[in-house]
Amino acid sequence: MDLLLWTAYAVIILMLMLGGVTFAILFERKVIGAMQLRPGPNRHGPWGLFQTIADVLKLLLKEDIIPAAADKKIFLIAPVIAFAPAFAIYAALAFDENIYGADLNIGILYLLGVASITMLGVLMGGWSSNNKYSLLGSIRGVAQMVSYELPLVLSVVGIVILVGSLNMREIVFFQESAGIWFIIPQFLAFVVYIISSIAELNRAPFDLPEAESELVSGFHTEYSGFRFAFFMLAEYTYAIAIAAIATMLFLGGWLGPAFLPGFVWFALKMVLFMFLWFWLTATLPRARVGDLMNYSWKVLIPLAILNIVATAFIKVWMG
Amino acid sequence: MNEELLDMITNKINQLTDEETVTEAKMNFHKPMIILPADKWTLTAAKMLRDDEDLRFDFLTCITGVDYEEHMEVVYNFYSTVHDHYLYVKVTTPREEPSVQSLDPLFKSADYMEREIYDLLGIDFPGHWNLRRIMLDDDWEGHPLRKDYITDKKAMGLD
Amino acid sequence: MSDLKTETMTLNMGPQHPSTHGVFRLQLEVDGETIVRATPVMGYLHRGSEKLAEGFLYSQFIPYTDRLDYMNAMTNNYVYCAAIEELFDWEIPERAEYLRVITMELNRVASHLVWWGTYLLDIGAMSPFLYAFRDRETILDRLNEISGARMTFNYHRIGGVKWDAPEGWIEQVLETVKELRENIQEFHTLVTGNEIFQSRTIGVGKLTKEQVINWGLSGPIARASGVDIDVRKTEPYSVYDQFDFNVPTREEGDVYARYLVRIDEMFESLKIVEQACNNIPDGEIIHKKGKKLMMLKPPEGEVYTRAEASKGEIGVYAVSNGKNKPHRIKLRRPSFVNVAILQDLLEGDSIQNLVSIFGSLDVVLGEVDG
Amino acid sequence: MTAQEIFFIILALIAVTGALLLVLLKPISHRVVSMAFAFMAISGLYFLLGAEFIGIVQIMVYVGAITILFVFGMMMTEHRTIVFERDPRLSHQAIGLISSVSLLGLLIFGILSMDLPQTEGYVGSAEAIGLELYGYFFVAFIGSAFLLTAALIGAIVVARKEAD
Repeated sequence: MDLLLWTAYAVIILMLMLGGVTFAILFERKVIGAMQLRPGPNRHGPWGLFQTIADVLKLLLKEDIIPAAADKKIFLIAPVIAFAPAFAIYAALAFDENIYGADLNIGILYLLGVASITMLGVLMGGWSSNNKYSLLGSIRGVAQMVSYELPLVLSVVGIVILVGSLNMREIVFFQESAGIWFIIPQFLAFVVYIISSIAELNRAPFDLPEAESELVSGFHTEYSGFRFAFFMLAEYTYAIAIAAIATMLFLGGWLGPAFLPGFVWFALKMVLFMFLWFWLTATLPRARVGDLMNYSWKVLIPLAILNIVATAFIKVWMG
Repeated sequence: MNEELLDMITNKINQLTDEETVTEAKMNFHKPMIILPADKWTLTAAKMLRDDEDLRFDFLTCITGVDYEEHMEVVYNFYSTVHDHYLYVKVTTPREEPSVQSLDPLFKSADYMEREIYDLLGIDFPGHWNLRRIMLDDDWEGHPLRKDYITDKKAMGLD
Repeated sequence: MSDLKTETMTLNMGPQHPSTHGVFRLQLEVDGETIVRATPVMGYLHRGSEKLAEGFLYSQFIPYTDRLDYMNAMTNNYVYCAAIEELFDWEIPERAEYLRVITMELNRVASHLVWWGTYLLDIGAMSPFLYAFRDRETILDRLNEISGARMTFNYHRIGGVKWDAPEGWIEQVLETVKELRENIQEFHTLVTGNEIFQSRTIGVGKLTKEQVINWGLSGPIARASGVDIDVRKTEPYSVYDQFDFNVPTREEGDVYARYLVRIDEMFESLKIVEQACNNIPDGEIIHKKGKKLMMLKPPEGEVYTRAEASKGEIGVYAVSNGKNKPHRIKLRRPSFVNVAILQDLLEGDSIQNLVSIFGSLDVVLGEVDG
Repeated sequence: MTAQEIFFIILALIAVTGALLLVLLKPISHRVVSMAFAFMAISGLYFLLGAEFIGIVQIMVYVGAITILFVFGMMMTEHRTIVFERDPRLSHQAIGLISSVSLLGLLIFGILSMDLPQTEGYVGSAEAIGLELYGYFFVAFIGSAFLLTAALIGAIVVARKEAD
């Protein structure tokens, strides 16, 4: 019976997430459109609501091209490797006090660990295409991922020290009982988290692995149709997951004034967090590879460590 | 003032070889122009034009190849960023096996412009580091800007 | 370990690549992301304009000049017409010259706007592109009203211009200038101060004064390296000697300097447009002999005429043999000369900087390939 | 059969197949992928056992770091020309066979003769491991941390020297 419930939960989350991705893309295009003095998609359905659905349909109907010189097996499996872990993240998220999947007592570690597998799919995809631009994109991707995984993990440690648990729900409960969201006491960590999450997700201004103006979309240059859709899906699924994690860690999860149900607050905070990304996409030029690495190792990691030390002192001092 | 400049240039070039190198020196639309044959147009002369204190023609603006049915000409347009004056240098070369000393070792701007002339007019530039066709395919036959070039409309898919 | 060999990879950038702005190909030999050698390959868009010119009447070639640097067609029109006029030794009516200056300078602003947008698109910022095109659109509207075309104007004629300004056009241009001035100022707030932008441009793609002169570079690229050559000042053509404007120069010679020079140039161009609109005299718009398009037979002779296009010095070497068709028209295309520097400039730099450097040269492939 | 047993069989099958493919497949890229699958299946087994911390560390270190390092190495080298052929020398094959069989025997013997305590609860919980590491094994833990730092600095020095 339990198994059946879990499966049902997984299917519902998958469906919700697919819908979420659809509208996240529309939301992104609308936001960026508004910032760029143009209306954005507005032809399919009212307010362009069906635009992404039409796009996905188009992708599904397209021919699935496999380059002759590609490493075929890896080329085929890479999008799946990229997508599966991004979806697996959702297993440990809690959307409301009573809506949650696995109540892991190492929730944060699970989220960050599983998230890192996505990159493997991206790398294999880029490498197996046997395209020089894809290869360069993948190499950049690895370097970037290795560099930014560290500050991402380190930024969370402060919260773990304060709460004394790795469980995601307990972190939210702690914020409830303390009456303060972690964004205030852990502001430094929040900034580090935002920046390194952008880099982890390869979003502008850190979208170097797919930099379309120099590497012609990088790792997914050779992908088309359904498999390309899978990569896009993985990217946005991952993005939504990262936003959800940020919501739980820093913005108090489902907490909020009582007049709205918890999961609505949760969704609103996620949207806010994602809006921040889109805003940056519309505003900033792309950073340079060298600067990006330097920034991670020389600025973000020391900052994150500083935050950990400071938090530890405060924790000991406050008892 | 430009007439004086013209005399000065003519004298200086003639002095280089102690003979009448410049076949003709005149004013062309208020700017000095000297004409000399290809075998007298050497790197030494060009270097003198570039480095001489009074001339300093350091900016090679434009190189033009012209096919006058009986002979060919390469025209160099110089400009001096120091003294703000201009000069035409016309180098004449026979139509059979046309060849003009390349200025590429002195002026890098000559690199592409000479390649283009080689490509379209078939004038050889000894001394150029990389004299290959630049606009047309490597296996293109003939040089289109020559007056006797016959456009093969069939081959180009125009007929 | 020292005998571990690393291999270089040959990367063909283009002819179809988003950052080459057309059909340009760069053969790169890269070691990781470092460029060991860069060989530009061109000619994919070669239409043989110079050959075509020899088969046309003098007036028939004007539309073809539009298609060289299609971002800045007015100056191309002008320089060709001016070369033929010089062969004729004609006096051009004042009003025609003023209209030419107004259209050329407006077109220069439009060209720089396109550069500004696409350059930032190259280094990964998408929004400026749309801002630039919003402003370019108003300029194109003005040019459309006077010439009837948005890009390939075919407006200048040998001896003057084709159409007089329509009713109220001058006032509209003045309005546009005001609007543009505010909007271009906005660019500074949008981009210039941005940290990432500065880190990608300052110190990148440095060109020394000697390099610029030796490679024959002109236009904003030269002026950003401290070489103060602008044909409008060194050899004023048309009526440029009647206007008060500066030639912005900078000493740094990097991508950032080129960026600032172009932005400043837009303001100077607007200044010229404003002065020209306020002082435009009445009168004829074309030399009376220029109206007989089929009868143009310049006397025998040859001349090199230059003008300052948005990309640099554009020149026409015209040789006339006294007949109704030119004997030879040589076009000195600034982009073609400027693009040669890539072989020298890219060596030892990275792929990431390549896009930034190449973009900063502002080449238009119609012009590179002629 | 409980759900746990079903999952155990699936995961064990994936792990064994992955490990076998890792040795049997020819192209190095395919080997890397099968290795990743084997690692993931093993971490799944840890999860089944309730050792969540070890499971996630398995994913983070082996899939997230080691495999990606392999892919990185593969991308940077001319991998397509390198083919893993079977070693033709008989003696080598024999040595390989003997050593692997004896290792297998040793492992089976060790597992069978192990006296497993009948305890319940979080064997591998983060808290328990943390307490052990920072309590009983504190000196060893700090020692290994120093060693790793020294190794890291050493690697940087060597790489620097080569780059110059």
